[in-house]
Amino acid sequence: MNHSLLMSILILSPFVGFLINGLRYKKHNYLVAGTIATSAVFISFISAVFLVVDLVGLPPDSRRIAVTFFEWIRVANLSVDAGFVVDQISAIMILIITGVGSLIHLFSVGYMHHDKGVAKYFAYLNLFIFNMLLLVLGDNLLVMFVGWEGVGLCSYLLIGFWFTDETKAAAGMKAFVTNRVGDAAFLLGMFILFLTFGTLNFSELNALVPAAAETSWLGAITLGTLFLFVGATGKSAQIPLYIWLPDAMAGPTPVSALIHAATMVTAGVYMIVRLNPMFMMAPNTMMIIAIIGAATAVMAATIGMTQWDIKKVLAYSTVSQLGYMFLACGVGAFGAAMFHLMTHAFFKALMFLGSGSVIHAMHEEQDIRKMGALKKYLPITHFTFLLGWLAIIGIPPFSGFFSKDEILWMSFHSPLGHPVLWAAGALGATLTAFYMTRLMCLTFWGASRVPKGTHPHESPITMTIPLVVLGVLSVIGGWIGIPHIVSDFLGHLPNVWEEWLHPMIKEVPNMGPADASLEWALIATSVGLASVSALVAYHMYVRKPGSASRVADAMGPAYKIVYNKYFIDEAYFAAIINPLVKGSRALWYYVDVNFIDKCTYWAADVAKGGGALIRSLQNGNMQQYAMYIGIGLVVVLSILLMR
Amino acid sequence: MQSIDIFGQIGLNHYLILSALLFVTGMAGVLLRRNIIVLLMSIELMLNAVNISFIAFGKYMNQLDGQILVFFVMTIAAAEAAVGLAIAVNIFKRYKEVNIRFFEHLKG
Amino acid sequence: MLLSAIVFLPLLFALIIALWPKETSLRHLALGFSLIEFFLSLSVFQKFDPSSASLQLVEKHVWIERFGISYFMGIDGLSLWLVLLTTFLMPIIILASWKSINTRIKGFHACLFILQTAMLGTFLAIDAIFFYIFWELSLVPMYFIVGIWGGSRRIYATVKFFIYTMAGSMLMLVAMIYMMYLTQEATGQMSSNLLDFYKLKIPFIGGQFFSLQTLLFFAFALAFSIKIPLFPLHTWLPDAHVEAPTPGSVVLAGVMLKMGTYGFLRWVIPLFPEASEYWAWLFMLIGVVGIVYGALVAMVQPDVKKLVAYSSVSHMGYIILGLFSFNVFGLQGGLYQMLNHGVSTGALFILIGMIYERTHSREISKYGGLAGVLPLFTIFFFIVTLSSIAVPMTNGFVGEFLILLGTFKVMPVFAYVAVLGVILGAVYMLWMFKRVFFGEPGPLVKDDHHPLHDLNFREVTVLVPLVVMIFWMGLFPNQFLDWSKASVDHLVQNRSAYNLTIYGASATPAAPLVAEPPTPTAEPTTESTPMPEAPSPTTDTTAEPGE
Amino acid sequence: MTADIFLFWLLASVTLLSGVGVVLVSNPIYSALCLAMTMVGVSAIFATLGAYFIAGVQMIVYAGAVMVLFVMVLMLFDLKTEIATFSRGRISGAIKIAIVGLLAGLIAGTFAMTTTIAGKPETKEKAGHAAKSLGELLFTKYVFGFEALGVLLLIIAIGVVGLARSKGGTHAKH
Repeated sequence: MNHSLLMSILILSPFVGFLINGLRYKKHNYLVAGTIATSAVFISFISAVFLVVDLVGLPPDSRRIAVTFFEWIRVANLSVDAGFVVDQISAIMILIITGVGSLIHLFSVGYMHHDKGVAKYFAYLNLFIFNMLLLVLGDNLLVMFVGWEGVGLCSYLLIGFWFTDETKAAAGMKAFVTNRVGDAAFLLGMFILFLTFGTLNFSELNALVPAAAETSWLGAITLGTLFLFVGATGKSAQIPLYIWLPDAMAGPTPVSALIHAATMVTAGVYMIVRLNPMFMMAPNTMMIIAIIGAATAVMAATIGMTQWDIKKVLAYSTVSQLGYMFLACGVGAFGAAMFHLMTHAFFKALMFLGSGSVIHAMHEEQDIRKMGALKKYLPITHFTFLLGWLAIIGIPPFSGFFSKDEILWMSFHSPLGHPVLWAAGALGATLTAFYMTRLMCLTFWGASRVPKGTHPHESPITMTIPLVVLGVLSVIGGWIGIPHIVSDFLGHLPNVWEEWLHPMIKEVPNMGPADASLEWALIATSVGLASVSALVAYHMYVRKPGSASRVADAMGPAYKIVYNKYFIDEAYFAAIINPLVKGSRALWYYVDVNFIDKCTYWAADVAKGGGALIRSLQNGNMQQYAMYIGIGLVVVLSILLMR
Repeated sequence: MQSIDIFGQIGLNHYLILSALLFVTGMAGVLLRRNIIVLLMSIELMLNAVNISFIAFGKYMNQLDGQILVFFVMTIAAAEAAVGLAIAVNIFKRYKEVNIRFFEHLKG
Repeated sequence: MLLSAIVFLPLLFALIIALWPKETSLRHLALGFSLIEFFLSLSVFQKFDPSSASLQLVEKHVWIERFGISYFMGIDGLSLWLVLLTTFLMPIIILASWKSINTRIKGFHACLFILQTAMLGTFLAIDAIFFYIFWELSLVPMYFIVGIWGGSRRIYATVKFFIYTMAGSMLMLVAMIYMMYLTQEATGQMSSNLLDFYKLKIPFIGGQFFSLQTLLFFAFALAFSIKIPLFPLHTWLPDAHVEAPTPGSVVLAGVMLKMGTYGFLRWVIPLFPEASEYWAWLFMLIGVVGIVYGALVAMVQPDVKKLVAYSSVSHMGYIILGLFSFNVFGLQGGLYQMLNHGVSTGALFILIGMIYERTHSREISKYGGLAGVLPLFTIFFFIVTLSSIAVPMTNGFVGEFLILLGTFKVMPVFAYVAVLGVILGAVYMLWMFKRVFFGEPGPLVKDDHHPLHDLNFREVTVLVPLVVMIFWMGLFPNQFLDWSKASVDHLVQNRSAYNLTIYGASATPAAPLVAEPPTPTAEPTTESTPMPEAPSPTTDTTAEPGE
Repeated sequence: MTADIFLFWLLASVTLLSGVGVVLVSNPIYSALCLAMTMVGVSAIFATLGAYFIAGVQMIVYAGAVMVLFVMVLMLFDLKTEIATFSRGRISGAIKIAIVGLLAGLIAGTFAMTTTIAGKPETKEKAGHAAKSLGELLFTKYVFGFEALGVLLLIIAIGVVGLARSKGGTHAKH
């Protein structure tokens, strides 16, 4: 098949879907809209599969399908093509995006069937897929940036989808603006890289990277990558720009699954992996990334332990898992980052969709205090959610185990890593096990707290199919990247993942030989900690339901702080937003209206006053005029005589 | 400085200074008086002062042109007096006053 | 003849409209005329050679020989797109004002066409005196448009606008006359010809304000800065915009502000290379301050139109930032941003005018939930908002990106601050968008007695070309940038000794007019070579040049 | 002290004093009388300077016609002594007086300090000769000015008549 045709179909099919649904924005028929949108993404998925198959057919070192449609911007030595490339990294991404995307579209058909703006909803969703594909397929930073902003835009639209609710609209705006902060940094990063290397093309950039690592903090690569990373913290919800993601749960739940769990938020990780040779040469940036990643992983997990909103818990979980991915990037385990990205896409999309199914069943109730014992009402949802739960807390052989273990091992073992980072990661894993179990317990197990009048029911088949598919993927997804040590144990299973990514990933230099016993010990530790923590949670929330609140009371102010998300939002408001708005008002009132404009008035008054002064000389009294003549005469005569 | 004895000999300067003083007197009238008729009279005074200069110069420079100019000045002075007085009459008819204050309509 | 026809045809149209007997068919007539003008201006493309940086389609007739004043028209890459922007916006404006202008339509349309002549003349005149005539002529119709068809405080606004602008251009006139005098000094023949001005070498003493070139530079710069308007001189703009009728705002924001930036590009930078180089930091600083200040003040405006007016201040800051970075990125970006701003801010004003026609209010707090009532309107408004906040794939992004890149190359510090504008731009536009379109329906929106109607066919027709342009310019910027490329490259490479030849004429000047040595032609002329640039003083990014 | 010198001082003082009288006297009638006296004095000075013809004209035109005009108008207005002779304004008055004084001082000082124009006054000519040559000069060299003056006088005559007849004039109906 012609690659450029396939590529066009891949990219444009969702766009066409967007246009069709966008033009029928007034229609309410969810089946038509949903069919159009889902098939658009599915067509995209099929062409993605074709492309990847072709890619696999190529020899490993030249696995790259590049298509350039046209030259986008050409000014002096800046030449940016609307060029797209499928290689090992983007192949994974397009499969995830279109694959998981189709499932979520399918889920949405059932989930959104009662909504009036369903055509609009699907249009936005398709537009998102389109932009996400631009992001991952772009062969240069600028095209990536197009998608980068585009997905932010769609996220804005979808979070504020129910725009009549003020808070939801505000959440959308918060997401966009926070992302925009990152985008601004991304721009700066692009400028630095372009002015240093003279190109924005990924392959050219990666080829131009100097051989020696840059140790200076203010060197071009360090600064450039640091700015790009700030951009990534915006998109991928890391400290300090993670604040938008929990609020983004205001959007419809499938949106949360698609955008805020599986695809968009991983863009930052993707970008770093794309530029991994560049990042490798900036150890300072790598250190920052690792620290931020680990800190986010832990912090978000602690907040996740205290939340009552099912989606908020998942949102903080997402932030935390993204932290793992950044931790992986920071320690040079780019392959592990991508691996976790993929497994996370499966199990987190699954859990979000599961929560959507629950919310759907509970008639838009999201508070887990009003759920419980839903196992019997929602058997399929429960079972798939269970798979997701096992995956995320890292129980072998579920997918999450392999990817998370790889990250933890690398954070310990890699020369860029540090035992502290490993400890933070392990702590995060422990906390994750706790809050996810808590979620399971409060939602599906234990005693029912469902209010009277609510009759939970299992979701329709369009919603359960995606759950099942994702559930299967959550289980087996990790098997393509089984760590060496485990595969050795099991009898030399190939690590497909590593081989696949190998040409694109720059090896961490000075990597010591792996110590098998140490690795086993670490695996045992993390799995053990997770299991213990899960059991504790089970004990607290199912066996002795009252114990949790007692613990919370015992923690006192610490619990308060965590429950209120460390007051970060409030701090941002107090430190930045409110002063900014107030300052702007002051600026407008005191500077603009009462100073600059007044200055012009003063200028006018000076002119007017001068006029009045001269006018008073012209008072109509002829004798006065004659006097002026006389004065003139005297003056002129005096001057003449002085000479 | 030709001589200390300004009383002993009459020269051109004497006439010119006389003319200047007369002119200034007229000017004082123009500047200070209220009555428009007196104003006109003062103007006549100034014109006469100028005439003296003309004649004196004519005399001392031995030319008749000065006298011709005086001739012209007189004619114009007479005409001016006529027009001025006519205007004064008009003003008087309207305001019953000959005060110059009533001419203050040329305000800027 | 083509340029003269383009410039003066609107004047003829104005005359016909003024004499047209029937009011009913007047609008159709005006629309037809403006379309004729637009298509005529499109024919420039046929004759324009984009590979040449010289002045094309030149017309020159001596007018007053003694002072060297001639009727001199010419077009090059710098002015080409601005001319097209002007002719492109005019039919849209006329169609947009179809229902909103109901009194003295005859006078209104005549004013519009006179204004068009003035604006086109400003962009095309190469003679200083003619430039000045057109420059000032543009004030007169605008004065009437704001003063007659404007809002409640229209007289105040229009007088402020007029006097403000006039005050600046007076200094410019003085400077022009002085430059004419300088040509006489240099060559013995007085000339007001811009090409002769370019050949002047005006002495420059750095650090000394009262030196000749600096003074002339500031005289010109002040006039243009007021027109643009740059940061401390901007206060006339919000008033004028708020009081102006929709078409007035569109012309004002869309084209007239560009006259100022064009002036910088055509006059200030090439004429006073040393002074503009020396003072570039000042103008970049003003630009950056304007970006942030305009955005901050726009954020807290209670009136939509005022918000957009302040956002213009912010956007204009970008343009000046780009122009004073003196490299291809900045200049191309600045030029592109002029067009972007014309299209997107023009569209914003048209949209605001449409909603104003329905509710007779522009107060943000009275709106809310408009998206539910007017979906089509919301879609258009959103697209234009995106363009205004420079989301990729819309036109705004290309301009902003190039400008920031150019700035970063020269003075990274300013770029660091200027990207704040990228963030704040999103903040003020989206906050406004949220308050107007989202949330509970506001008092104006849920008024049951006067239900709001979504856009009708005419209004969609008005908006579609603008939206098409937004995406076209965002997706295929090369098609636009290529036309101005040669001129911008030429300007960047020969900035210290700028000269402009007439297309088709022999390469060397006809007569050795100037006493000083001719401009060095040994400069590299190939496009691909990087521009000779002053080493950026503070950049640490150049530590490892990888090129 | 010759008769010439004595005559000059006498005439000068008479002229100047009556001139000052014009300005200072509060009753306009007396002002007019003072003015007449000045005219006569000036006429006499003309005569001492040998301009007999002009002196005669001065007597006729000024002391005769113009003065009659003034007196007639004054009679017409029937003005008595004014309550306030001088215009208001102390500061401006002071300035005016200062100007007058300064100007007088400046002019007089200038003349006093400069040398006179060389050349003695001619011996007295016959009056007839002077008048004759005056006439010749008037009708040859200055004929254009003379004619222009004639036209001016005509215009003024018409203008004055028009002014007097216009509304608000002496005969206007109220």
